[in-house]
Amino acid sequence: MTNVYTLLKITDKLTLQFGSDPTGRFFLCLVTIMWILVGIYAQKYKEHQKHNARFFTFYILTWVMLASLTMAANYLTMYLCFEFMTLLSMPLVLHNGTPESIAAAKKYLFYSIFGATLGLMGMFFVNTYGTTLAFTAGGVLDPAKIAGHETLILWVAFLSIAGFGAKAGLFPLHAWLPTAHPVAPAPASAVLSGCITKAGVLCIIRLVYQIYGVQLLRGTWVQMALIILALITVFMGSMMAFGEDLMKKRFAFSTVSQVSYVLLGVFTMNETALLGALLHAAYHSIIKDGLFLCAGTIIFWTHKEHVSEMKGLGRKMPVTFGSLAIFSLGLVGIPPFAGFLSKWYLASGSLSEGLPVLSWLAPAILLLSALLTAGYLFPICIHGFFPAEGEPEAEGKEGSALMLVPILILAAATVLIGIFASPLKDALQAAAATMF
Amino acid sequence: MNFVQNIPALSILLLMFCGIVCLVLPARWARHLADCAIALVCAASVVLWVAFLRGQEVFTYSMGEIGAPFGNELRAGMLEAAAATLFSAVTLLSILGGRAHLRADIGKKKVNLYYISVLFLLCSMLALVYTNDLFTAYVFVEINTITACGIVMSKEDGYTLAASMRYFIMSLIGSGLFLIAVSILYALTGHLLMSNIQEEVAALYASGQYRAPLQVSIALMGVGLSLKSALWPFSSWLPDAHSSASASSSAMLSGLVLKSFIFLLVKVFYRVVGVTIIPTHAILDLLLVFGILGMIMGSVNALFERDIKRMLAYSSIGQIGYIFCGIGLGTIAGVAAAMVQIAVHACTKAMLFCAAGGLMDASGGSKKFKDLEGAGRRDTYAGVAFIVGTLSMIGIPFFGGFITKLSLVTAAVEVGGWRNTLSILAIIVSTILTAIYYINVLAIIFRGAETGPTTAREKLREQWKKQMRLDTEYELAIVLFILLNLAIGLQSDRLMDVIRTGLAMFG
Amino acid sequence: MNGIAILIVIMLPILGGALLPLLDFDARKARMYYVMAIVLATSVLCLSLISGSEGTQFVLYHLTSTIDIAFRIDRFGSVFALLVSVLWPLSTLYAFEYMSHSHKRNRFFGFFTMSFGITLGVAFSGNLITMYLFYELLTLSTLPLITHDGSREAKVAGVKYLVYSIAGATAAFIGMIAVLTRGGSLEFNVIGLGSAVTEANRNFLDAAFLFMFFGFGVKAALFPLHGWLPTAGVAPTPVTALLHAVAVVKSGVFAIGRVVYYTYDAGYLAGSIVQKVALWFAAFTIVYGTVMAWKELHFKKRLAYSTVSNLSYILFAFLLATPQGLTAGLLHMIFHGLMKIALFFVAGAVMHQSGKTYVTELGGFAKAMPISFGVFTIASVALIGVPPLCGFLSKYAIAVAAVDEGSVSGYLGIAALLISAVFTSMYLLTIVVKAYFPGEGFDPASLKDVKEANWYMTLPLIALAVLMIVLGCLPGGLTQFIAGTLADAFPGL
Amino acid sequence: MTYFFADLPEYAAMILFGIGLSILMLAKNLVKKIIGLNIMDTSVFLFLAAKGYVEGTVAPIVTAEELGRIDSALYSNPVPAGLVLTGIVVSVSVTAVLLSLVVRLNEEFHTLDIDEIIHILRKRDREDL
Amino acid sequence: MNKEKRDRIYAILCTILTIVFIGIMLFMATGLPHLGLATNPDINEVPEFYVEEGPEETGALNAVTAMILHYRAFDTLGESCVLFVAAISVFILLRIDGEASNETVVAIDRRYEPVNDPILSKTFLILVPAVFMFGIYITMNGHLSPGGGFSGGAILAAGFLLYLNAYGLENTERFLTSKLYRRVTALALCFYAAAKGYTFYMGANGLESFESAGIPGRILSAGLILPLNICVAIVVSMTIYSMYIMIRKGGFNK
Repeated sequence: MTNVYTLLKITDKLTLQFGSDPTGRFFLCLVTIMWILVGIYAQKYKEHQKHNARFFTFYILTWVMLASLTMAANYLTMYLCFEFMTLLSMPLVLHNGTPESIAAAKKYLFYSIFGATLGLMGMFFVNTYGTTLAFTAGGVLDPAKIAGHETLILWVAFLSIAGFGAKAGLFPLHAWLPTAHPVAPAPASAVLSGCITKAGVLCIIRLVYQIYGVQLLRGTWVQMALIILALITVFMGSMMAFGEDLMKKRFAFSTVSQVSYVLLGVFTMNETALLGALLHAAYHSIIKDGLFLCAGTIIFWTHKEHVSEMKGLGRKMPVTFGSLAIFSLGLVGIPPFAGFLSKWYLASGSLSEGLPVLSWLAPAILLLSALLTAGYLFPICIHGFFPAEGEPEAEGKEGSALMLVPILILAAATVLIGIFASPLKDALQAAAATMF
Repeated sequence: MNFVQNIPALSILLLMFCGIVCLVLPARWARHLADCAIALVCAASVVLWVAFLRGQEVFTYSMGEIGAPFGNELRAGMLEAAAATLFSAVTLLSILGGRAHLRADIGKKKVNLYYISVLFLLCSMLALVYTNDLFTAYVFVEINTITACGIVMSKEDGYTLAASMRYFIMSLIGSGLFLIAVSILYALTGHLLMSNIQEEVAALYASGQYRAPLQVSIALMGVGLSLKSALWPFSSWLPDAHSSASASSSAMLSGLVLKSFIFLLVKVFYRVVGVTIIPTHAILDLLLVFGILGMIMGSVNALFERDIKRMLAYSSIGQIGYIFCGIGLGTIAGVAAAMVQIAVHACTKAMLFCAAGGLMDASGGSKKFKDLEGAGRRDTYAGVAFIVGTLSMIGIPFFGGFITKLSLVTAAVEVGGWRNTLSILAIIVSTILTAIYYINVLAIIFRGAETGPTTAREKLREQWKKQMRLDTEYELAIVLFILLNLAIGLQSDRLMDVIRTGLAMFG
Repeated sequence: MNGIAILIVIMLPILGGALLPLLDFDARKARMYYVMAIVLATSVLCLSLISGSEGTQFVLYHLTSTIDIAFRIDRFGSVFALLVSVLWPLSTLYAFEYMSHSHKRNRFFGFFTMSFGITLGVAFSGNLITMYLFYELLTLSTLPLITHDGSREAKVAGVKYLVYSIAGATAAFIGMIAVLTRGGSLEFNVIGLGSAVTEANRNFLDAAFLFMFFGFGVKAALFPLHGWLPTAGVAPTPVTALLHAVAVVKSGVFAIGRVVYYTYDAGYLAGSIVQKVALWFAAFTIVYGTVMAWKELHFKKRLAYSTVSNLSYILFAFLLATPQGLTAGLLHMIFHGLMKIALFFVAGAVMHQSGKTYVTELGGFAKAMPISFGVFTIASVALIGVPPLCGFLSKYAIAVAAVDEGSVSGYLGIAALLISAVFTSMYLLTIVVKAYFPGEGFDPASLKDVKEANWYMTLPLIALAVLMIVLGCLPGGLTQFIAGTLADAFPGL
Repeated sequence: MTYFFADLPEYAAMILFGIGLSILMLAKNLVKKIIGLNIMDTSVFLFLAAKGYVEGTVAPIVTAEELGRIDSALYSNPVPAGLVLTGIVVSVSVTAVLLSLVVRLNEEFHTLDIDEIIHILRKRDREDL
Repeated sequence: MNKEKRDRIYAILCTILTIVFIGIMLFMATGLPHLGLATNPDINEVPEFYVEEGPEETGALNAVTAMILHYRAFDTLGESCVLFVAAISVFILLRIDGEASNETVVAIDRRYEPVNDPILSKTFLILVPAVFMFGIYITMNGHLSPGGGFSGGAILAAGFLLYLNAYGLENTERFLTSKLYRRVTALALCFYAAAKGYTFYMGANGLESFESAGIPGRILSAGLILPLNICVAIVVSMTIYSMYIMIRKGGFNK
């Protein structure tokens, strides 16, 4: 961490500190760019909804908190930002004001808070067994203090990581995602899925690499368990998405699955895997934001929410469906689109880690999941462009520029950073290196 | 021989004499004579008590030139002197406090009779306190019973008569048992004086002779006297008797008469049977269990009562349960607790009965709760008395009830086994119930519309004016009662000392 | 001199309150000035006493050779007194407005003021018996406040409160006497039971401790003795707020703290089986309270269950019998006081302004009563434990203390704490969400009569919110002040 | 067995006492209760009187001539006699009071049955409320 | 549970209780000292003292009288008081308060007894003086022979009752009015109490009291015993008479 700035000193150990490091900066950039693009998109989408002042207030506030989170320099500050981000992003979910959306918002809230609380518990222990709460590569735990309490500390680490995993949709705390996304406005879904889940990822990265330390966790049952959880999530998310008809919900399950790719990389705990994770975080943000914006556009113009209703719609909305196809290809990981590279690194990182069974199981599952991804994304495009014989002609038209431009930018990005991957890869490699 | 040693005998004789003289005096003079005699006895008892505090040794006083084991004897120690003071003081205050009611409740021609009964009642209680002779005790127990019924019956209505009848029957079973127990003891020991019997009993116990008759006679005495002192379940007459007896009669009956039998019971246990033998006797367990049942049942009944005097009567049943609980623990500490409870309850309950009389006056003579609303505001003295009584019953430090609980719990935690658990549980349960029904009464007597046609200050002035017209004797009695309660609460340490010293003098 | 000052501080509100029904003000203003003058004077005196006269001891009366009525000012009591004397004027101000349409206001304010003095009496008691005295008096003086309404429900609640409290006090009393009989001293001193602790006495003293713990635990709303607290919510809100969130319940907690650290000592308790039992009960109550709060739909009852849970946080901290535990408990005592009273005030303001009592009816209220619900949100977030608001600090301190203590029971407590935090967010934030986002089909016209309360009510709210934030960010002075108790309770430190 | 017949008064007294007690408890009629009471008291007197007698002695009344050389072994025990005397007086007094109570109760309730009296009182109570 | 059933259960319980009680008492009685033995515990120094020292010390040949009126006089004083308070209680209960007219009293009177029945009058004219004489004799010789104040008083009371029943209240009240009753009773009891108080005080304080044993065997001997017997007789007779009169018709006429 450089440029550490102390905002407030509550007690000697408890301070509100901000600073920046490459990982943080990466997430900050990612989040900010996404926020701007989705914000542009929302300018049009807002015609679809009421209470726009409120929506944008919380939209901005959530970004502020998310940005603060990326720059948090210690555990306390991170926890604080995390909690506030949860609280402030909740109004985005319930924006529609329907009973379902309010229920979904509550669900989101409680899952997040439950997770954060587990994270808080981690802080209690770190406070006692660690030297400081500030993020330090290699962890802050004091070996002298934890001697004899390893089991305890491992449990604490497991629980607190799993806790933050709630935000990242890690099984078994993933259930809020599929509930919250369909009811939220499309821009909200986009940032929730693309960015806010990444906040969870960032927190987990911080915990794993900068609080507990790789040394402590590597090779323990905790790592195993987390990887298994991540794999379960990956597989389960894809399966659920495969069977889901509601488009946004399908994308939400997809998010569940994809974010766990990232987590898998984080938990694998070597540089390659972490690089893959960071890359996938970036790619997934771009792609999933794009997907949700497409979905939003479709809903905006046609009020069709179910995949089964969209047959033939591609002809009426060629740009949208075209982008959708690009995003799909990217997410599945077809080279040269983005998504391939990250999965590659994830797989190779996992294989090089040498964990028993998991080393090869993980790539296998990744592969399977990729197939499933293809299975749930491609049919949308295919049916969109090539409806079956005898289908009635779909109603619909292409959207306004305000909506299309962000989608197109994202689609272009998907292609471009897939093809010209090295600048990003290099930057992230540097970031990943600071973690060890 | 120190002159103060004559005080016990002279008090008894003085009361007797005045009682007899009252028969031929005009009513007014009889009243004054009774007041003066009781006050004098009270003062004399205080003198005796002070003498003990200053180091007077325990003494026996032979009634006639020949003493033990041939003649009657009185015996006085610290505890006896204190009890005599308490009994006479509370009697005096009860009469004062209920005077207004006496005028209304008792026919003109019967005023003398009432005061005769009161004087003889006090006389018999003092005799029970002081006597060192079991047979004398029997005789005075009977006087006590008859006069107690007399003062209840003196307000004639169906309730008092029926209640007296039931009390009589219960009480006569008790005296019968007591008498036959005395006879058996006499047959076994050849003595009637407590000190002599105690020696003989100890010898018999040591030799193992006549064990069965001895045990039975002790048990009979215990049962007999507890029957007389309204131990639950032998107390069904009590609420009826109190509900309609005159205020001072209720006060004396509940506050003192029952206690005098308990005092005698303690004397029997610790003076006749002896402190080493009695704790092994099963009668204590019986008394403990019934005491505990009484504590709870009395309180439960009081909880559902909607008549203030009946409620107080049921409360007495509960409070007597405390005393028997203390005795039943079988330790000196337990008996000391029982003694404290005797004192505290005598003061508190007598005060409450007098105050209840005042409340009734302020509510058109009704004793039903529904009519008593706001009575505590109309009669502030009674209201304050009820507050004091309630605080005491709940066990707030500075008040008597606290000391009772303190000593009873102290005694209870130190005994072992089931007695400990049972009594502590009972204390908790009973305390809660007591608190509820007393606070309920408080809530009722202080309820009532605050707003009215007159402004508040005017109302206050009116209240004051009205109170000026109230009977000054009543006010004086209530104030003195309150002071007495506070004194017991505040000087509890000394009281405990007195009781402990007194009990040590028993041996 | 200072001994007399203690007496003045305690007696001033008691006498002032007792005089109120006699003075019988008819004018609202006059009563207000009178009550406010007494309360403020007491608060000021009390604060000056806390700041200037630490260590004063004063024996009022030797009740028996072993029992005195004695007062003393030490830091532990001062913390409680500080809390009480800061919150009382605020609630009094609030109460004026809240009770403006009630009947028998003189009686109400009489007992309300008396309770102030009695609570201070609890704080400044020098031994267990004195504390017991004020503890019982507190029950009695607050009883009329609960039944103030006069409805059947209120009476039932009053009886329930009475039963529980008296039972608890009696049990505690038995515990005290038990300690006394085994040669223990009831004085609050650091030696604890001293020489009374022998191997033979140990079981006995353990039992006595449990008696006192559960006895005082009644007021501290310990499961299964908490039943009175939610029912007592029928009382007027200032009462529920001040007494059932602060004074009464905290005196139960305070009493247990006294027992743990000053009658027994931390050394006696640490690691003993009774500590475990007590900790388990506290931990269970923490969870139970929040779950019940979550299930409850009545606004004030929900807050009452929340109190149940939070009180056990404090108990839990106290029972850890470590320096951190003590300070953490005291910190939470103060912070919970601030937060809960604010929450109750909002509940009261809602009831007062609109008559709504169920959380389900609060849709859209945030627009109608922006200040109240702003404060409510802040208090909720604080109570959940989000930094940098005050609730976080105390919970954090408790958890850290539990970690430090390091036993299984301690971890159990942490688990309870975390579960509770989640539920806390659930039961509080649902209200916030509902108030700000009433959802579709909400008719704003239905709330057009609902207005923000006037400054009597909002001023205390704002003051509390400011306190919550400021103390959350800058707790230094307070923690210093609280740390002063350690010198007493842990002489070796 | 040797002493069985000699002790017979004792047993008789005990049985009588029990009978008196049971009448006192069981009988509804107040007059019968009083009779029971008297039986009970009498049994005690019987017991005492029997106790006072010593085989082969006479009543403890000496003649003026014997003064100075009285042998107490020749006389029975005077103490139980005194007790019986007192007991009788007490019993008589109590019986008188009880009888007058019965008279008054009969005037008031027109019945001698205590249960019925209580029943009437309870009814009155209920009417009051 | 209905009333009959409850009563039955109560009755059964009581019966069982009494049977158990009698059983216990009988069992206990087998453990008592056997009757009539000179070695029994109750034959100790106390009766010996009463019989051997009593006559000389008190001047009363009847050891029982000596005991009850001298050694255990306090008991006896109490006993007299029992009678007195019993009478008071009877008064409280039965005295007709207020002014019942003369006619009603006479009417009640007539309902109870055959006033002025010639047979009764004549018989009792002879019988009553004899009864009185006998009563006085018993009383006066209480310290010398079997008898004493209680028995004598009871006989005197019998005389009064006979007279009353034969001649009616009005005639009786020619010599025995309420006022007289009260004064005589009070005087007798006062004397009793005062005299005993005096001896108690003197005796207990070791002072010489004036009473002397006199010459045993004479009527005028035995110190205070004779006057006390007379007092007791007065109290007993008056009390029994008054009780009778109360129970009969609720009060004296005059």
